[in-house]
Amino acid sequence: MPKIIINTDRCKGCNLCIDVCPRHLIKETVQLNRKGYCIVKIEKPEECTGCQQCALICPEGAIEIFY
Amino acid sequence: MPKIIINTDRCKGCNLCIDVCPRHLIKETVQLNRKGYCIVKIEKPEECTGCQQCALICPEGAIEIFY
Amino acid sequence: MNKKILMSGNEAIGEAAIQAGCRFYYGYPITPQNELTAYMARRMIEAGGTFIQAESELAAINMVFGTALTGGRAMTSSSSPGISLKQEGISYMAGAELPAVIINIMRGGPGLGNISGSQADYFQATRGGGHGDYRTIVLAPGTLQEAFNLTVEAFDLADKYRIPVVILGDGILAQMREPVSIKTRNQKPETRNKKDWVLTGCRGRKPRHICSLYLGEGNLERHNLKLQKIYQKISMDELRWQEVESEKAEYLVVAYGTVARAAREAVIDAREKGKAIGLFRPISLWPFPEEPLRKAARGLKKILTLELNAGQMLDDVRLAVGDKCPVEFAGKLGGAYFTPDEIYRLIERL
Amino acid sequence: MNKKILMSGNEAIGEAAIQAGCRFYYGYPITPQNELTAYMARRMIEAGGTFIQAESELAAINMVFGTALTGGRAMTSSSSPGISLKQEGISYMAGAELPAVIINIMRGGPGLGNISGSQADYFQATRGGGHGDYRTIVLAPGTLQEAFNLTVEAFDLADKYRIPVVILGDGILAQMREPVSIKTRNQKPETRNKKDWVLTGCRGRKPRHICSLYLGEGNLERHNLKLQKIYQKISMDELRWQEVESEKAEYLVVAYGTVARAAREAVIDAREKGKAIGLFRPISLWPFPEEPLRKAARGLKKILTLELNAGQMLDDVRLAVGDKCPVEFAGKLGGAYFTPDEIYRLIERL
Amino acid sequence: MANIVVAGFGGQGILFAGRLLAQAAMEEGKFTTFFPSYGAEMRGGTAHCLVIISSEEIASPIFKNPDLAIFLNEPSAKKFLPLMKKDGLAVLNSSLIKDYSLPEGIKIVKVPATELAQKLGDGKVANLAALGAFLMKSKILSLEAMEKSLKVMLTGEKIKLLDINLAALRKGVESMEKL
Amino acid sequence: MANIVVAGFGGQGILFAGRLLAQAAMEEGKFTTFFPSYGAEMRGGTAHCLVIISSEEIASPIFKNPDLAIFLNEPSAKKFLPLMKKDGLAVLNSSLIKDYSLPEGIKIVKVPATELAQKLGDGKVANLAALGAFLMKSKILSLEAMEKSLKVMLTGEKIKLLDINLAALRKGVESMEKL
Amino acid sequence: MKKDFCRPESLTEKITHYCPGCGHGIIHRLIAEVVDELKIREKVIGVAPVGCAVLAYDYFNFDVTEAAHGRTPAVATGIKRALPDKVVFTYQGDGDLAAIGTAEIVHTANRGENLTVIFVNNAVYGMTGGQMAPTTILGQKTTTSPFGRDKKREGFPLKITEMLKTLDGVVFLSRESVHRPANIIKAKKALKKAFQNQIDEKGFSLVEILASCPTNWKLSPRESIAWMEKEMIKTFPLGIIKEG
Amino acid sequence: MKKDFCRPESLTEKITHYCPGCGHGIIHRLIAEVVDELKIREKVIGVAPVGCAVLAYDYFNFDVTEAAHGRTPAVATGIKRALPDKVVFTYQGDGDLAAIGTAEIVHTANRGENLTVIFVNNAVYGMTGGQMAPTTILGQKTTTSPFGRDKKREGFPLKITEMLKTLDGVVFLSRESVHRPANIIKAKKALKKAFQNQIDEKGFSLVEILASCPTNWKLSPRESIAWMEKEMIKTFPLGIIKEG
Ligand SMILES: Cc1ncc(C[n+]2csc(CCOP(=O)(O)OP(=O)(O)O)c2C)c(N)n1
Ligand SMILES: Cc1ncc(C[n+]2csc(CCOP(=O)(O)OP(=O)(O)O)c2C)c(N)n1
Ligand code: SF4
Ligand code: SF4
Ligand code: SF4
Ligand code: SF4
Ligand code: SF4
Ligand code: SF4
Ligand SMILES: [Mg+2]
Ligand SMILES: [Mg+2]
Repeated sequence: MPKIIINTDRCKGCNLCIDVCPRHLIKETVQLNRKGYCIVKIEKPEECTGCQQCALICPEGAIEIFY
Repeated sequence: MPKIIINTDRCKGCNLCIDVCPRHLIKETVQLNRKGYCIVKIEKPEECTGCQQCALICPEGAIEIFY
Repeated sequence: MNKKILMSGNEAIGEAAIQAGCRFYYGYPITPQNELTAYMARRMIEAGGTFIQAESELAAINMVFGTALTGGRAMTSSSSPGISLKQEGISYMAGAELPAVIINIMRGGPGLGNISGSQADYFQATRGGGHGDYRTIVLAPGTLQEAFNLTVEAFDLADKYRIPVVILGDGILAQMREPVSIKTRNQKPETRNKKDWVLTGCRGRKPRHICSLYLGEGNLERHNLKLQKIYQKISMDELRWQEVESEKAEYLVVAYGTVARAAREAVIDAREKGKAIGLFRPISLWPFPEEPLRKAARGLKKILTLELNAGQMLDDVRLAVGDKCPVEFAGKLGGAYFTPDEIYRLIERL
Repeated sequence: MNKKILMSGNEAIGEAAIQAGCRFYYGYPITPQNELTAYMARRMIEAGGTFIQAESELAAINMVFGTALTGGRAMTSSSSPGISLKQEGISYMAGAELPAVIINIMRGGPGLGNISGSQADYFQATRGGGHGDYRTIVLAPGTLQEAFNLTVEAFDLADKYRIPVVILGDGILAQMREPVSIKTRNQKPETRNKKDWVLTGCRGRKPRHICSLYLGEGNLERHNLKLQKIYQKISMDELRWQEVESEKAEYLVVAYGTVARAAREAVIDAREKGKAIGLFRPISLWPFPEEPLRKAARGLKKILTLELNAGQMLDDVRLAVGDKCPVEFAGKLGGAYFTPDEIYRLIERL
Repeated sequence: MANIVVAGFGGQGILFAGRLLAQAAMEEGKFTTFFPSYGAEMRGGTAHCLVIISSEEIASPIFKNPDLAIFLNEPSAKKFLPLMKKDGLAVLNSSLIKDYSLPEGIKIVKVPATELAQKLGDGKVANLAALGAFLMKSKILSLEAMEKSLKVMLTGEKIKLLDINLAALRKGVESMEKL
Repeated sequence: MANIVVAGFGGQGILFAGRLLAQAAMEEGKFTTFFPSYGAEMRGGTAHCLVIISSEEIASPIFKNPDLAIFLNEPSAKKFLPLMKKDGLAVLNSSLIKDYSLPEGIKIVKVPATELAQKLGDGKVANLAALGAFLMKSKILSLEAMEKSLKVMLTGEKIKLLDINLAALRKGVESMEKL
Repeated sequence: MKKDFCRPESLTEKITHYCPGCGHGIIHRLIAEVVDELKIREKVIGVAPVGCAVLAYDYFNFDVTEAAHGRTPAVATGIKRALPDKVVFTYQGDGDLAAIGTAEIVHTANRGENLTVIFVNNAVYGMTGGQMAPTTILGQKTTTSPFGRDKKREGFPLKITEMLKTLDGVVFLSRESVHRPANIIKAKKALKKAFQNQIDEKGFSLVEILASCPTNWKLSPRESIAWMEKEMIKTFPLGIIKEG
Repeated sequence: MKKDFCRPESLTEKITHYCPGCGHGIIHRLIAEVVDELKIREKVIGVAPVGCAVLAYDYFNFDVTEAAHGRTPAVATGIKRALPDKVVFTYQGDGDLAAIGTAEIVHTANRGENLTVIFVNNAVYGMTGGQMAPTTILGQKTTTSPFGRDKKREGFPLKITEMLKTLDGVVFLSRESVHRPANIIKAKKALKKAFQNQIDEKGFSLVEILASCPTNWKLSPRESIAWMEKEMIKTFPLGIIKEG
């Protein structure tokens, strides 16, 4: 099962990953990181197919996926 | 009959007019003008058809033709 | 209208140009003067003028060249690196005796540097960063009101002497806001009719030309002598400076622009505490108020020159006072600035 | 090989660069330095180097920037208007501490001016025509042999201090011919291996970068302080000047470059005729030999500064001698020049 | 004379709040200057601005030691608190500022500005909420001048933002009244 | 020390003649400088160059008053003759120079340089013919040095021009011997 | 099993200064991936522009220099001529490449310099706060086209890549976009080709990449993506422009 | 009866400084004829370049200014924006227009400035003594391409008029030549069109004219004509390049 990690220090809350996930697994939060951005989180990581759409679009290189 | 005038002060002896005259009326000379150029002259002006080829190509605007 | 408006320096300069009848602005974005360009982008169109964001600073200054030779009042603005690129154009304008106003909002250098305020282009502005023997009038406002007033005046001076005029500000002046009272002036944008040298097509007169090329023996020499005469006249007639508490002073701070603001506070504080100190603030950097400073320096114990650079106006101060009085220098480099407190401490040590 | 060859100044400078191991030339044509560009076009290819006629002076100086940052010895040359266009690039090189040699064969200005010799870019060269607090070493040869020697040296100085070095000549120096002895030097073109700051790909080391941007509070200030320290060291160690008949002189002529040649003859003539006069010839214009001139000025009755401009080095002379001795000035503007006779007459009048 | 710093994240309306202070000072006939942090530093970093309000002509718009402060985020509180003058007053956005160390002699006022704003439907007006609190505690300018200034500054397309800004300002004021 | 001016139309090989003089002076171990008129002035106008030959180091390569001169056309004779020093010597291309006024104390040598050159088949070597006459009359440099210099300067592609240049030089020399 | 998707070695750990949703970040990562995959990290030299990407040297884990605004290709030329066996690329914004640097890009392309150019078209001057770029599209409002770009007043959007197509020295031109994952994959292919061309000494290659600037477009990152798809791509159609 | 062929009123009496056989002289006369025929002598303003034509203001009998090298279109823009009812043209060499002034010509064209540009392509830098121009053809020897222009070393001849064709702001582009009387007549027609377009407020028009520089080609005027016909026109084919 692919393992997806979102680096919350890097995330800037652009939400682009949310829109591209075919499974709608990534969600907004109201949690601010150290830089003051609302980070996203992955819900139900076990449903992730590892399709990489989110990682491809993340401008911050905040998403890594391991298989 | 067209009247052709070559302004010898302006002529720089480039000889371009010589080559374009369909009647071969214009000739080189060894005469230098004030600027030190070998000027050309028109031989047999009476044979000139006024075709303007010479005037068109003269870079100095040294040739004028009156009809 | 004479209402006070809370404006930034960039806006105050832009509005001043409009009030002076300037209807042609050509510029290229660069921090910290972007708000001036943006102001003109909107205001020029509203005022029926021309705004072009040029492809580069080079193009901008040469568009100014083109408009100036028709008699139109034209302006460009930039900051240090962009002003370096304009040097050839400015030299051409000086050579062709074309009036225009050029704004340099200085930032930290050399190279890309940073975007803080700086005064490190003093040499470039006052001694012709471009090639050849030429000068431009250089005016350095200390407040936004003065930025407004001097910009309006700059257009008049430019036309009067047919010379480019530089307004030398810095990032602090441009970015800060304070209340400015806008004097509306019914300046007609069309001043060209009064100019008998402009190119407008040769209807009813002989063809004219504008150039800075002078071939033929002695022609360029004569042209330069003529320019030097104009420069001499300007050096006599257009000195601008301000003195604060300079009477009976034993010490004098010399500073211009935003540094002079901070220095003023420190000087007044020190005076109150009994130190016999004054402030001399050059407003025209070229012509430099050499004679007035020489006078002010008479009998002084010491002069302290303060600049946001490594010591540039310092040359002019030393040239003015010679050996008559020792000249100390303190500078802030690379976009750092003086607070009144720091200056106060420097004064204490004198 | 040490044969004398009848060379023009342009050729002597070009050959000197080759001998100094310079293998990269980037330039753009402009009179009166075209023969230098042409010389390099042929000679560089013969020497296995790179010659590019750039699309502009801006491109040329920035190609120099690119090669310099790899450690290659690079040169560009131009004349006044073209040098104005390079000011931004020079400021960037100063900021990024990149070594290179820049030739300015000055001509009459301002603007397009003419193509005669001139010294009207002294201010620009010595006080940073570009923006920011920076200096370049500026060397002014008086003879073609010196032009050759100083150009070779310029490359060494540039590398030693990581600084752009300007050779400041004029149309006369560039166009005249006289015998020059070419000292061949087995300088390897590849000096980059010795440089521990160059970009060559990060194999076996950490990535490096070269820039002039310094964001973050205090960074640019620190960088400037570092630059100022280097400038101070250069000001101590790299002064170059020549004195002729300056001992026991009552009068001193100060002149550089080709003017100093003419002045030398006039001074020697006047000496022979009993006038106690000497010549002080600055060779490094920046750093200006301030202290040596101050010493030479001790006890003088008068100094006469001669320049092919309206009085630019004059500032440095006055700054050096202060009120210790009166300083007169005579200048030729717009491409005019002094003959020894004229100078002799000026000397007589002192 | 009061040296005021307003600081927070870029995007929190820091410069707007500062300009508003200066505008209101001008409306009240006082001398004032405003100086923003500007340019590249803004992106992704913190923003701050310096406002001076005085009854005399103002020399330098730049100062190192604030008398008064509004901090909308933690990094800025950490950066500027140590620089504040003795007896200074700082308004803290308690929604975001949890961890800071308070130098001696500085008075702190906490206001949950972001929460107040979010309750109004837009977290972006936290600046006005904090400003309201600041006005109440510092008494440096009148609420009327501030409201008038808001109306001067929010014209044209921005007029649609007026109501929520006014509301947030009042929320800030009220939060102090409650205390 | 001799100040020499060579002047004529652009295209008459003025600068070449001047460089040749300087080259020959160097070959003879003398100090020498050469200074051309250059650039835009050249087109359509007159060209000239200044050569100094001396046994001492030379200060300025530029002078106003020539001791010696070679004039290949009329305008240049008119321009420079009045500037010549007393007891100066000027070689005139009598093929082209008809009308000039001679200042007192200047010695004139006429040589039909263009005609001599045209007889050799190329009017362009009038410069060398004049130079030959100049050498004979001024005695400032040896014919050998001049011939050697021609060989130094006409190499590579230009070697094909060597013979006609040498021939013209000798024609100029001979023209003076005949007098 | 799929290859892990990790941060490429050619990126440093530093968090960028880019705004949320900014296209520069994606393009940086693609370059780093390509450099890794071509195994050229130790011989690549990047030239960063003046523009939002000026700090690229902080983010790339290889040698990077910075060029004066618009002179990026001239600096790259100076590097490549001195070090022909290294891999040199420029990274340029639309202001840098298509405005002040027009002469430099045209002549560098025309000389056929063996370089790789990455041209980030975000239709605006990002770093200086949202002025009109040569690539600003008609009707687009910026701080210096406050009434919307009007062809009469501000002229047409400049399709400089199409313009460069006419030059004989140019080997490869492509316009890509990073607004969708599928485009991102394509963009990476084009970048790889542009680097490979240089390694193969084929000559001048340029990849234009459409990227978002939410901050200066005054749109959210999401709206920016939509605007690119709906508006920007109409003016700047995607695909290979020259190959051969 | 035919109309007399006289010196146009728009030329002064001054004898030019051009070398024998130089193409500039012919082009000057054509411009003057067109200005006369369109009756715009009293409202035309010319912008002369730095180049052999720098003294054009001595030869044209109307208002002329001079621009810094390459900035000619920027100066013209400044004039035309200030005086939209005057007729403004630039006269530019290949160094001026196609090298140092590349950015200016591209952006002036792209803005669609209502100007007329006369672009004299003589494949060389005339004024400075015969250096390589962007338009120098392959194999051609100049002082800065002494071994003949080599596409590897010096790059390709730049066909900038073809390049400008891609810009939306451009209304009319044509390449003409003045090496034969028939071409001269055609060139004049193109010039007239380019001026008429401006009068009709159509926008940016440019006429490139191939011209000889015997001095720097090291050919006689006659040989120059032959070289143009045999070599130059091959690289720079004649005819209308854009119209509409
Ligand atoms: C000579 C000069 N002019 C102007 C500037 C200011 N400046 C910095 S970046 C920039 C443009 C940035 O736009 P772009 O190239 O599109 O890059 P982006 O930030 O959009 O990625 C400008 C005009 C400068 N630094 N130097
Ligand atoms: C900034 C600057 N760079 C260089 C020059 C020198 N220069 C004068 S004219 C010219 C080029 C002339 O060539 P071109 O434009 O083709 O005109 P032509 O003489 O061939 O008609 C150059 C490089 C200059 N005057 N200014
Ligand atoms: S794309 Fe990256 S930065 Fe944007 S919200 Fe997702 S994880 Fe955060
Ligand atoms: S890898 Fe695919 S499925 Fe998994 S979170 Fe990312 S986009 Fe969604
Ligand atoms: S008009 Fe025609 S026929 Fe007469 S001379 Fe000229 S070319 Fe010859
Ligand atoms: S074309 Fe003109 S300049 Fe040339 S030879 Fe004939 S008349 Fe003389
Ligand atoms: S301003 Fe635009 S280009 Fe610059 S970092 Fe922000 S989003 Fe990116
Ligand atoms: S050098 Fe060439 S372009 Fe210049 S005038 Fe002579 S022939 Fe004409
Ligand atoms: Mg951009
Ligand atoms: Mg040309």
